[in-house]
Amino acid sequence: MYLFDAAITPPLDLILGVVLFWLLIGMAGVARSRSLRFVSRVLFPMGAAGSLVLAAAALYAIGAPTAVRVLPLGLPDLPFHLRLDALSAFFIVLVGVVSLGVSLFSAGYFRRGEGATPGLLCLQYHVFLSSMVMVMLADDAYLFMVAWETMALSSYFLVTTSHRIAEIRRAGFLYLLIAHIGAIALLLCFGVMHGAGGDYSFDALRASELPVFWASTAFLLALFGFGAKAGLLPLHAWLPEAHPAAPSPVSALMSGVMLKTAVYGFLRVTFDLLPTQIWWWGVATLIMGLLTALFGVMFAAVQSDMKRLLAYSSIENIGVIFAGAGLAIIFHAYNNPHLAALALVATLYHCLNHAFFKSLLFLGTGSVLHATHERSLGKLGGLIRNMPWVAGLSLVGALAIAGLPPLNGFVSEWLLLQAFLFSPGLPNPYLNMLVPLGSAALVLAAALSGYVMVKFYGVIFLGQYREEKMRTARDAGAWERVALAWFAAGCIGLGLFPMAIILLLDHVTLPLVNFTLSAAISGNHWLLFAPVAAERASYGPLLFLLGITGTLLVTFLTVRAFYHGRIKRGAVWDCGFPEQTSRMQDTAEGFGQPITQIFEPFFKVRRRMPDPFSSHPVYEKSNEDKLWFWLYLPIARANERISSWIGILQHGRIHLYLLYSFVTLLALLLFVH
Amino acid sequence: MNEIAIALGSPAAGALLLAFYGDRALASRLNVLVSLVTLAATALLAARVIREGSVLAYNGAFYVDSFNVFLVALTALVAFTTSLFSRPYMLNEQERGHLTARRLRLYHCMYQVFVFTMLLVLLTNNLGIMWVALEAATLATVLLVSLYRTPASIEAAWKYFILCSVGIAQALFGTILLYLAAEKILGPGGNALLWTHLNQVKGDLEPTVMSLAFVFLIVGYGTKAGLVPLHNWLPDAHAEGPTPISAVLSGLLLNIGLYAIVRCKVLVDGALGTPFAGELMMGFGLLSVVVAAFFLSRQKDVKRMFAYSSIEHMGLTTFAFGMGGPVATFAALLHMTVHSLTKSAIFFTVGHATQKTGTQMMDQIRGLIVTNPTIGWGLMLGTLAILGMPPFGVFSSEFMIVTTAMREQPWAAPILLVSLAVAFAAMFTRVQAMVFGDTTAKRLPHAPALLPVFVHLAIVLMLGLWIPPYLADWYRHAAKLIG
Amino acid sequence: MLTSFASFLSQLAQTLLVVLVAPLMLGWVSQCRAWLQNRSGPGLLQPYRVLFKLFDKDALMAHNASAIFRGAPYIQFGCMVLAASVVPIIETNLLFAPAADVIALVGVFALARVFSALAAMDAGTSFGSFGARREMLVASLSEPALLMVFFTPLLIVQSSSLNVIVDTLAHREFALYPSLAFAAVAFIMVLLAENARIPIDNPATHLELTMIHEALILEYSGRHLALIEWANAIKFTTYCTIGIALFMPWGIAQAGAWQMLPAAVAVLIVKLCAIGAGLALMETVSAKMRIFRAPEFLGMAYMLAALGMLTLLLLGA
Amino acid sequence: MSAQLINLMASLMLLIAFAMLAQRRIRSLIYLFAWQGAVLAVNSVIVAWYTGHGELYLSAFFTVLLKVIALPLVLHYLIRKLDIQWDVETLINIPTTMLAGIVLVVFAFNLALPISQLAGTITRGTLGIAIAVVLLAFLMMITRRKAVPQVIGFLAMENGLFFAATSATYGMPMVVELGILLDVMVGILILGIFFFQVREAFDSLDLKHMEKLKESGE
Repeated sequence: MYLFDAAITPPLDLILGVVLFWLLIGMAGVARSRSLRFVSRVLFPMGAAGSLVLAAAALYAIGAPTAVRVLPLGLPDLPFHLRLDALSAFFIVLVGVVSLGVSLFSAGYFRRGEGATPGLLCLQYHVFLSSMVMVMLADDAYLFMVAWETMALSSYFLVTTSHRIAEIRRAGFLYLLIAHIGAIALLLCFGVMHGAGGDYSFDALRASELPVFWASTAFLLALFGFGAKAGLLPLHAWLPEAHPAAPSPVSALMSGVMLKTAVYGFLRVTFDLLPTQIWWWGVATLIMGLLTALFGVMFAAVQSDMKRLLAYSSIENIGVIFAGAGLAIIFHAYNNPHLAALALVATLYHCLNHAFFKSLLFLGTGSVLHATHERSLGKLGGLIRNMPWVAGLSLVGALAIAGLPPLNGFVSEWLLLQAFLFSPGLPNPYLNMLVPLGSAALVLAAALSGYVMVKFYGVIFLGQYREEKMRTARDAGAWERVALAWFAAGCIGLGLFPMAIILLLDHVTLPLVNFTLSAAISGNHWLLFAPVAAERASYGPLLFLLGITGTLLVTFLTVRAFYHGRIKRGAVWDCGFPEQTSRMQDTAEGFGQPITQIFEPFFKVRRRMPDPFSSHPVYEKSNEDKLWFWLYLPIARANERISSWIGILQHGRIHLYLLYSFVTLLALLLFVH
Repeated sequence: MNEIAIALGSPAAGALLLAFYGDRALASRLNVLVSLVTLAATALLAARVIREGSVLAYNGAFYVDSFNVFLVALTALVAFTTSLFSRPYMLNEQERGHLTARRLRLYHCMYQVFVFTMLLVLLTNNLGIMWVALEAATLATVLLVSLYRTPASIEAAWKYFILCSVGIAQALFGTILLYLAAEKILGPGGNALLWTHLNQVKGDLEPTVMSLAFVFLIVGYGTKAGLVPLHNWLPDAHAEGPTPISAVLSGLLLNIGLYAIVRCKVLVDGALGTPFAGELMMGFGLLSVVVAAFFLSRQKDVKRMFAYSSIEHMGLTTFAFGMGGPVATFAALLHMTVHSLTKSAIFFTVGHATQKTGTQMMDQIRGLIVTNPTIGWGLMLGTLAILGMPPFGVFSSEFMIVTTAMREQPWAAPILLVSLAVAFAAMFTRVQAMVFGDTTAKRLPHAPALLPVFVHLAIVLMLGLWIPPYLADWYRHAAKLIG
Repeated sequence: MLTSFASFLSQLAQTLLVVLVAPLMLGWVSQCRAWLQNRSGPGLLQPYRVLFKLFDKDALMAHNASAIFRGAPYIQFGCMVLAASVVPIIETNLLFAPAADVIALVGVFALARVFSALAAMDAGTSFGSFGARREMLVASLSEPALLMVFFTPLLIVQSSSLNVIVDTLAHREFALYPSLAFAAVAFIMVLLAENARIPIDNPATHLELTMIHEALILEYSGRHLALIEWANAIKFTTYCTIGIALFMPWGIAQAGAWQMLPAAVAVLIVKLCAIGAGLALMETVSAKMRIFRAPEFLGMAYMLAALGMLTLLLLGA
Repeated sequence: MSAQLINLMASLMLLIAFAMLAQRRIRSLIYLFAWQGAVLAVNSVIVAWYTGHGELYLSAFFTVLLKVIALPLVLHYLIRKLDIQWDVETLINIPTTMLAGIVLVVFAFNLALPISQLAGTITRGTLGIAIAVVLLAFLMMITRRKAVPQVIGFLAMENGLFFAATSATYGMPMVVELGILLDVMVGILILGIFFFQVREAFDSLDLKHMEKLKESGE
């Protein structure tokens, strides 16, 4: 009944339509569960078409007025409230553009005999997509939680597709456990924010007047809850386990989109639902973000599994995003809307960027995985010759993620650094000093991510084949190429035309921090990009590209014109070292070694030295997460201990049981008496 | 009031019939048929109550209001689906030599007696009869728990018998005290124990006696509802009895115990005018949730584990009833419903899984999803549902309970949630290991009946996303009644 | 139109100047070093001779070298030219200046470096890949330090554009900035590290186990090597000009101040000579470090830069 | 006069309850139980006679039938059949148990005080004793190691409850009372079957064999 009463709101209806469409596709998949052809050639492309519609509708909705709707579902006193405003529309665009590529990729990716039946995968996949959209649309705590946990659940099943492998089961369990603990924190958070009379629609939460203590509690719970989903320290443990375990398109979606739902939720709670912002919230978020970023990139540098490496890199990027959000909170709390808008734009921009390049790289690893059946970096190598498409497009992603101009990763990092640098002028002297220092941590993380990406790309695609089977690797199929190309194009486009995105993001920042960046920029600079003021900082990606390519062309043509083009091919020289084998190339572990050496205190390093007299010397080394030993295991042990104490209660003797009843009775009687 | 007569008469008649013919080939079908008749009668009864409001029948001996009618319907439904499930299950058991024909007859007969007593507890208006029926329900199931005659099952049955009887003896004392208080106002005789009469005069009942009575009642009926520290019989009985019995014990009997407490609480609240009864229930509820959660992480036997999970959920429901107020009571009623449906569905899948693998030890059950995807998925989804994962209905009630607790008892909410997290970790790791991985299961002679599982889960899923308006009204009305 | 044409001219002139003079700068430093070490030295023009010789040779490539290997030298060269074109050396009216501020400048260097590392890995040799690893390691530590160095002047003038920084610092009344002194020392340390100079790396060594930069370009020959060498020369010179722009910008002409140009060129030459000589002196008196001392060295640079920034915030100078 | 008689009966109940608590031999325990039933029945008759509550006669009749005759006979039959007539139970320290029992009696009296003030019956003074009997029976169940004495403890508790009902309200409504009796009867029947099952499974009725299902240890 509600459905028809409400005014027609085209984008919202269209988005709901796509969600429904996705669910139907999922059902259709279950109906013809065993037909891989039908599922991958018909259903996934249809899903991709849905994504396209979704992205278009949401893109339109960013600029459109906020639309609301109440569905006759949910609890009797709390039906499903939906709301499509600029913030949610932006994140739905993100879902749309990423799922478009991932669905296309999936159309060519799934093979027979890999875990679950295709139809089931199709259902889980589309439920996953739908639930993410519903998270963004939710305008009451109940729908939010339902969508949130459905998202966790569907992705859990996707992660455990190959459930026969013990590590994957373990990863899935850890993932769902931490997701659930996070969800519990969110439930508490909403509980703390409760509106008058137990109304948990977001409108009521917005209207409730919270004392500072409770507001801070709600904020911390939100940081914990959303941090658990995003992989913020110290709740990151699931991420490097779950991402490698999942099929690559799923890893791409999880990393590219699902982590962003946590960012969305965090922004929604802190900037929209909570009435005020307090400066130390920002500081806490900033510090957590920076620590996470550094932690993530350090661990990424020492990984030897390509998907694990990318997972740690996702942790790093999430850290960067949260650092930006923290900065935005600080500025907003100190009533500096311009810088708050800048930091917020940087945060959102980075979300979008990360969605693109991380999806690209995860899909690239998927192609590599299918071509070689190998995830370990120590066995790959030289694939650029067999898989030029994948290699070429992945290069774009690797450069983008390393934060190199003129690609998109650089733009958001640049914006964020601007926000960091112009922070002095805050009324808090400590912050004035600490925030610029924080920028150094950010830069360190960015620089190390360059290191990580050189390792990632170099070891997989460059050099000589480390194993013979690499020779027979074949390039990705057409569907996969199209998907990869879409993401690569996104990385380039987002890098070259930042102003277009900024203009979009203005709609998002205006309601949240009451400021739009474009208002600060006079005129329309399509070539130049100066978010604060042209004389303070500017960056012209197109000019930049022009400069480099221009010089490159001129040099190339000049060299061509004036000198001979003779090239000889020969064996590698390598200082004339005679016994070259491909095994002598630097390995992934080798790349990790200096990082472990420098940042040794952060790792729990285990080494097994070879015996000097051994004829087959073995050297083993593993880098483990100290937090696992300091935080997770103690909690598990405490749990075990408590339950063994409690276990004593149930001693098996009926006399004792009778005694319990007796004592309970007497105690209560005494109490009443 | 023919519906009531049929609802009570059909299991009674069924019990008599099955007492003689319970070992015939058709007995299991007869069992299903009788349960279906009962279900139909209760459905009609429910329809009538929806139409006409509370019903007082047979001279006030039976009373059906919006509180118990949904429990009656639920009981009949779960009893019916369990009878469906138990058909192939018991046949498999017989085939594998775990049961003789004589014991099967005992099983069928006692099953119907059990259903009869439970319905009697719910339908009767007389608190004394309620006690008698509840004790009878215990007696009916004792022999079912020891059906396999293994030492463990006999031990479990013995504990069940002694603890529940002793417990319920306290409830009798409570009832005597209640009668003492009532008799002052209503005069001696049968009327003084009629709930409807008591409810009208509850404000005049002597508070001291009522508070003492409630202590005895909660200790007594709490034993049946499985509240910590009175719960010790529960895991043993669930683990060692046949699985259909575990399903009805968890799904129905615990609810009935709680129902009795809540009925009495209404009177005590009216007499005392203080939240004493509620506080007591919150205390028991919270303790149950916490202790059960930690017990969960020590489990090796699958049925035992789900038995502890039942304790946890009963604790949660008790806590919600204790908090009172329209939302919490609504949530508690909803929780009773979804817990019954989900837990019995879980026991159905567990039953088949244990039959397939020939063990109840969880570390020997693996890869259910591989050989029998429906059982695997049923168990997986059921477990996720019972752990409070949306979009299943258990989450909606937990959402309401926790958010209400946040407002009214903020100290308790974190404790509840931590316990829920502990329970999640404990149960999910075990269930995942059973469902996933390489398989250890074998084929069975009789194909399992999985329709009940998916019917239950579908209802639970629906309740998570959409509560039908008449059901919501029903709950609301009941919540108002309970206060 | 006229102004943009003028800035185009100015841009072209300055870029060409740096590109052409860069090898000379290298020659000057090695000449100074030779003098300091009591050697006669190969002469100022030796780098040009080397470039000329390399361009004339055949390029020899490994069988498995891919397009990245072939393209990397051009990309490096292009990046360095771009970097050179955003640093004002004699006049602040630069066409490309708004395209990249200091942060983007760091990005340009990083881009070039990543490609050189990838190219080194492309050949698939043991030395190449460990060279790549070391290069990236040093870079990932020096990059934050470099940015911290930039932050101090950036905070002083409240702008991250080099043009604006130079304009402001060079053309306002003289003030002592102790914070800039810290930053300058840090900058020199970064410069040494980034340009493969002693004490981080030894440009003259071919001792396999200690080399960083040489290991990267081990497989290159012919015109590719020439381009790389040239790009490195430009990089070195650009670093020197950045140092000049940040810490001794006196004499750089303002936009459109044509009459100041001759003086600006003269000042530039003097400054470059001084820097070259200074560097040669430093390199002569210090010894190369073990590779794992490099983090300490760069950490020191980072600390100094951070101190500079804190001093600025504390003292306002 | 009758009040004194009732008090006498109540004291006898309490005395027997203590005796049961201290008794080691199963046979004697059954005798004591029968005596307790008899006292209960006499008490009912006295109350019925004095107050004119007709149905209490019925109740007394059933009590005699069930608790004085039927149940002891069944129990005797059982222990003969199971060959545990001469079983001697090792109790945990009788004096301690007695001491705990006395504390319970004091507690019960105090508990009963406000209630008995409320009750309008002439028997109200004995309510405390009724509660004490219930609690003592409970204590007995806790301290017994063998199955049969535990069951006798349970039956004694039932007696206490009946006594309480009689003393507080001149008995429950008839239909309830009958229901309770039915339950007790069925319960004993089931127990009878049960003893054989236990015996078959464990070769003994010692409860120490039934401590396998537990959470602690391992």
